[in-house]
Amino acid sequence: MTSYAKDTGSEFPSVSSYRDLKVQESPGYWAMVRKRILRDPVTLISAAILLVIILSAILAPVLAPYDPYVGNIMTRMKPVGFEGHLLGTDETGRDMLSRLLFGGRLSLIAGVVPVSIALLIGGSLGITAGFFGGLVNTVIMRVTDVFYAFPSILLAIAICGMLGTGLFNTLLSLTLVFIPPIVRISESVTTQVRNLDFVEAARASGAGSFALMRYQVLPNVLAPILVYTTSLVSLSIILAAGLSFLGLGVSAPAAEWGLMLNSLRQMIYIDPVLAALPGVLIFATSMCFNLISDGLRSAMDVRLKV
Amino acid sequence: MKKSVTGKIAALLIGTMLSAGTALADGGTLRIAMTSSDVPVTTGMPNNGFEGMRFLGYPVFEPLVDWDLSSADKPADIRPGLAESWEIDPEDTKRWIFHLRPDVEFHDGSAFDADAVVWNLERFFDETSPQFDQAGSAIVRGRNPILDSWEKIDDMTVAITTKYPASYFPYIMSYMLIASPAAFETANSDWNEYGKAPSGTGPFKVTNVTPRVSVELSRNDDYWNPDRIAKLDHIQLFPMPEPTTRLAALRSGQVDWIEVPPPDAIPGLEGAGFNVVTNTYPHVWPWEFDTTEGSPFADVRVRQAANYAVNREGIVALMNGTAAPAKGFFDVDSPLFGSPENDYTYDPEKARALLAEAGYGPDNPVHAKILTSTSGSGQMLPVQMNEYLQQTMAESGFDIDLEMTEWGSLLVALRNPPGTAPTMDADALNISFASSDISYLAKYFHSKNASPVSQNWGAFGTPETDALLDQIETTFDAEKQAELTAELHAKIVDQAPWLFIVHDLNPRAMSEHVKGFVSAQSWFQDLTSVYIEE
Amino acid sequence: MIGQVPTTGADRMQRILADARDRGGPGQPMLILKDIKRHFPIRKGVMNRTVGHVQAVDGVSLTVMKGEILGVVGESGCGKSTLSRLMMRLVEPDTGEMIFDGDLVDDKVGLTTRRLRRQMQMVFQDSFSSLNPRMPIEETIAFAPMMNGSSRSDAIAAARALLDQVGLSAAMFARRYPHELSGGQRQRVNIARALAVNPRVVILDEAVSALDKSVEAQVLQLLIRLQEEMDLTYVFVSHDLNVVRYISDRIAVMYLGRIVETGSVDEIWDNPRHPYTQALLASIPSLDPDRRTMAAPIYGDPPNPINPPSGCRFRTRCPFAETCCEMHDPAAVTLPGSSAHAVSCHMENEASGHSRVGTNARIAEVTQ
Amino acid sequence: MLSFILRRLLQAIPILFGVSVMVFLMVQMIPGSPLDLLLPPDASPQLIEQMKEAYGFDKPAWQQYLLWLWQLLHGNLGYSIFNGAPVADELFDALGNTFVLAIPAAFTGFGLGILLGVSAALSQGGPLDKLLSAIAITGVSLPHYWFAIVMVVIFSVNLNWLPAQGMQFTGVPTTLAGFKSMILPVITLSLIPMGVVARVVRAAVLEVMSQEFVNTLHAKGLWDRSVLLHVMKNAAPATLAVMGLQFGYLLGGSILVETVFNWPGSGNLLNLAIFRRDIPVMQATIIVLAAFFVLLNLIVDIAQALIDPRIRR
Repeated sequence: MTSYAKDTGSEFPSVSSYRDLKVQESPGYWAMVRKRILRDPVTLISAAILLVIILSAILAPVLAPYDPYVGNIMTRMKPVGFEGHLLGTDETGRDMLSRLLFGGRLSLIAGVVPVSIALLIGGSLGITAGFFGGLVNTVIMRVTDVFYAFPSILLAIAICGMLGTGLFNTLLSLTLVFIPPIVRISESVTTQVRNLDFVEAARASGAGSFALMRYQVLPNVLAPILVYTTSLVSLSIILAAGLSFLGLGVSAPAAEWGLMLNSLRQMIYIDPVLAALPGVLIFATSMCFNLISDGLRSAMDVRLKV
Repeated sequence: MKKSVTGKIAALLIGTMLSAGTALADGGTLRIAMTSSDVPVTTGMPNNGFEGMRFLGYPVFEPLVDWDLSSADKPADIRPGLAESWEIDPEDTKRWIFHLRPDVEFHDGSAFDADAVVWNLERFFDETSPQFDQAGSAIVRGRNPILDSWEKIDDMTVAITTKYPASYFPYIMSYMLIASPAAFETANSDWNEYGKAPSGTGPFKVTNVTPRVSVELSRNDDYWNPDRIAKLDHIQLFPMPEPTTRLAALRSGQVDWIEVPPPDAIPGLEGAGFNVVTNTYPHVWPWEFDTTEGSPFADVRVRQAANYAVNREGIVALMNGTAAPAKGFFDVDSPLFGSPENDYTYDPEKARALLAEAGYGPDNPVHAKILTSTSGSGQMLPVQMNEYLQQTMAESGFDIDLEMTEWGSLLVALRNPPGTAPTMDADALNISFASSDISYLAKYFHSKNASPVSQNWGAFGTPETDALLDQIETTFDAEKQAELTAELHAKIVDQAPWLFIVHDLNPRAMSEHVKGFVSAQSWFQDLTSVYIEE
Repeated sequence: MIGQVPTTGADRMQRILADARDRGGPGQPMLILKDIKRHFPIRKGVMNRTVGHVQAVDGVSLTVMKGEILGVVGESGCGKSTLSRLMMRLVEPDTGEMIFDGDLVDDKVGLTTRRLRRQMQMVFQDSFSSLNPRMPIEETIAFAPMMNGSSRSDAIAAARALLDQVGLSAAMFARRYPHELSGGQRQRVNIARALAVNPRVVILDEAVSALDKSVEAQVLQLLIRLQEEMDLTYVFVSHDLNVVRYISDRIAVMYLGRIVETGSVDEIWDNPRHPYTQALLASIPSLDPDRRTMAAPIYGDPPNPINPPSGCRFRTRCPFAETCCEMHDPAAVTLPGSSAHAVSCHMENEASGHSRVGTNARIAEVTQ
Repeated sequence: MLSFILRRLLQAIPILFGVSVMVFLMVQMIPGSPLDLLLPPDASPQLIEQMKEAYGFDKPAWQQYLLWLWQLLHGNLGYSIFNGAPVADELFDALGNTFVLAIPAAFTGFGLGILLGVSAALSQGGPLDKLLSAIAITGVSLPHYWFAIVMVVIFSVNLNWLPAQGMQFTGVPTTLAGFKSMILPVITLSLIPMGVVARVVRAAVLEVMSQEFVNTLHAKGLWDRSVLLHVMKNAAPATLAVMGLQFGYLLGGSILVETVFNWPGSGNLLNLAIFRRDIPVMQATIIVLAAFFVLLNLIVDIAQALIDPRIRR
């Protein structure tokens, strides 16, 4: 660019002298968010618990004392604390600890994968609809309305029921379930942001649609969309487990918390503690995601002053 | 006014007398939790397999040839039902003559006679008749593939001809129940309407049907056989596919009787004062292999390997002793078991060796998909048991996929040949079967009964076994028949058209108030002797 | 066409014309709007039919001379903001044309919107919503140059220089986020952002309206200094007559989507001819006892822009309204003896048939 | 207002149309001929043809769709392939049974949710707020079908207070036993709406309370009914919207609870139909539930517009 100061003869130094200017760093938005989260014990504890769950799922092959798919019929249904089986054994004599560790993998996948894919698809669609408005918006939003006309569990069950059981179909049906709400949220957030003056200003500066989206709109819509999505992960875990519980989700002998809950249901009168374990883990994981979502939401709320 | 007062007094008096009268005959109400996921249809041809027959078949409707369910000590056999007697036409071994029981009335008051029998035969076997019933027909024809034609000889005599001679035909006739034609008129010739107020000849009549919720049966005081007039006033039947739900319902006093309690809960139930009744009955819980081209089980070595790969003792342990190992269609102790070359012990090494011979190995396991139901008549605990099988068979080189469906859908799959849509690409069906008589051997193992004709789903058949079966069908001498049957059975064990797994011991749990129940060695039970004692 | 006089000194004009981007030469106005219209449809009812239009801008013709500051003044809702956005092409006009330094602004045959915006920039009213909350301010300022091909390091260095120029220490403020700044500081950033592409024209849409009085004065001074230093042309849109008078060379008065009077600051101030202009001036709380009025000069709210009055838009509130005002739209008349003062009022047009033609009627006389 | 209602009604039509297309397409994905369930194993070709004709399966898909839609518009939901019963009979019975649970569950969940939400907001930041918010978040994080089983163990089997399963009445409960059989399913079903509504109400009330004039009134000691009323009125649209959605989820999501409690509702029917591949029942159940959901959203929109005229666009 040309220098603004040169013709004016003003007291300002030349532009080039600004190249190496020492600039005072500002903590910035994310630093503020980080600071707020660090002051929020509930979110920190939830994150820590979740981290433990995620790590143990990832490290399941290392941590698990037994093969989660091989049991010994002679030591079936042993209670928590039974010798050699810290958390007991299930109805076919498989080690509960190992199955719970491995089960976390499928349950977390069932929670995170559909929501992530739905975020990718639904977020793009919603942001596109909100950003361009007009006919594009109408087409995307009306189609979304149709999907949105199904209560989420009903849609998941219907799709799984028709496609058949299995992990892939579970993930597919849950993805389809989460696209419409994400499209809606993304669209409404984007429409709001798009009508703010700074986007107009950026447009007035000659930026193309892509640059506007990339630099002006996206950074401002991603955070609220992400926060909303985090709470969906919790719902996804519960729904996936619910599908398995109905016999429509992943199929036996997969180690998955919902499926384990279903097959251990029979043991609830015999060993309630054992039967409750997968339920407790589903609950804990989903609770953590919800609490983290809440924590992020209030930490990202600009109206609150630091 | 006056009249009304006297009327009231009269009503009161009569009421007192009536209640006194009923108090004498008060057998109470028996509430039963079934394993089916729906109320079996009440049109006289119940679906939901033999559980449907057990509760909404024989108690309400009767066959020409009935079952004797009065003893717990010996396998139940057939006895005269709506036919007083039957014999083979001396000139034609395919023609059976049934002499009908006189003075029998349907619940609606209409008379039972040869026309009623013909009308019912048309219901199932004549697609052009107005009373043709697709759903019922599908079930009856599956169980009775050999009926060819019929003729009314006189009002009380009917002749039925089979497609080929079959010594066991009376057994097959026990699965066709007789419903009232008159009631069909009342129901505007609509089987669906009929099911709301059906009419049979049995010791109970259907008095209330709430779809998917319950059926209420009430005692038929006018039952033709005074010895079998029911003691119970009412029976309420509830579908409860979830074992846990059944257990909770029994333990919380919502029902008096549950079918198939979870085996692990049995000690607890007994400890809490419930009676758990078990008895042997002609039951086998197998995988029925698809033996046609393209299935891994087309190869006899794979089928045998599978039989060696199963830890039957493990399943018995899993079932907490409510099952017995099965090494063939019949129990090993049965005289009909014969002497097969293969003794299917748990022998993974032998299984692996057989698989290696058939071209499989550790890096190339046998991939197979098993279709089963989550619950159902005689299915025991299909999910857990199959999961266990899947687990143990993996050691011997089987990579098993499980597909769970609903009991009704599994029955439909059984009626359709492998590879068709209802079978969901399964390589084997896990469905339990009756093994009560030799009629089943032909149904399950003769190539002429390959699905969709009858229940030989996997289209098994060898010239040798077919020939033996043909011979048995035309052998009317009992001793000779038994000899041939044992010979056939040994061959079937060696050919392994099924994965023989266990025989069920048929656990059912009931509250201590349930009295008079005799656990027959049969799929069916007599409820007329049962009563509730508070 | 409303007559023009140059308001810019010869030295400045020399510098302005020395800009390599100048095409039209000294006689060519920087910006000409010809009969620009923009109506927004109103949808209503079961079928979402269009039942009417908000006639936001309804036939505006305006000339902006090189190097001048044109003030556009009017009540809120009169279409000022739409006019600013129309000039920036953030809103497309329904009809009418715009000529920038001799070039027709048209994406197909003339100056493209993109190229127009390299020479013309805008400062928005709301200092907060016009800054990206997730961007450090130097990046907001550097955004436009980067979009127009500057390297990142050049653009950032230039942005920092600009920050110093608009009175914010770059060393302190460059990496700050909008929520860490005060309203006045944010508006300085907005100005810097507008200047970052080195524009020739800046449209200031209520740029100081939201600021406290003391801050407003500082920003106005900054704007004046920048205009002089950088040889800019301003279109200064505001509802605040005092501010407009303070900063402008010329003033255009807008009422209900139309321009009713234009002229130099002095002419408008000393000799307002349109009754509306007079009313506006009379409403200013003045420190000058001579100009103090007691009564409210005009009554009522402006009419609904969806269904504006026929003929003269102001007639419903004008004490001099007559039949001809209802029948005909008044045309702009250039006052004799003053080439730059034009009024759209029947009272200035001898052919109109208005009874007060030539009487120089004063609204204050009627209302007092 | 009337034109707003009419416009929203008209907007619902294309959505319902889209829903019907989607349901039909989903069902088309099921492999195989549904008639296999109904025909005798050795059915003659004539019979097969006859049945195909009766169910319309001999026609191309688009014709089948139009036929189905036409019948649907005439209130004919077809016949179950599995047992030949008219779908409408079974479905409306089942829906009635679901409503009998969903309505009290909605009242319980919404009532408790509003109570929790308002109380939490009024004691914002305090220990009561923390406790109530924890209860609310537990409501949305619990796998409710699992919680149902736990309750059965406690209240039915161990304490023997409430029945473990089943619907002990037809239509509406008139006996004590009938009421008792509703308690556990209703509690289970009301968990999620309770949690969701509590969270939304808390946020909405806090939002309104942060407005300046409420603070002013509050500061003046005018913390009386009119302020509360104002807060309620302003928090109502958001609350209503979420309640509408939640009621829809109660209808659709009852499937899990109905399975646990063996309750003969629409979820149970759908579950059975899915496992039986009973296409007419599946189609009808899904589309009727979706139609209810659309209708519900419509009612919520209208109610919102009644409360807050700004929403009318």
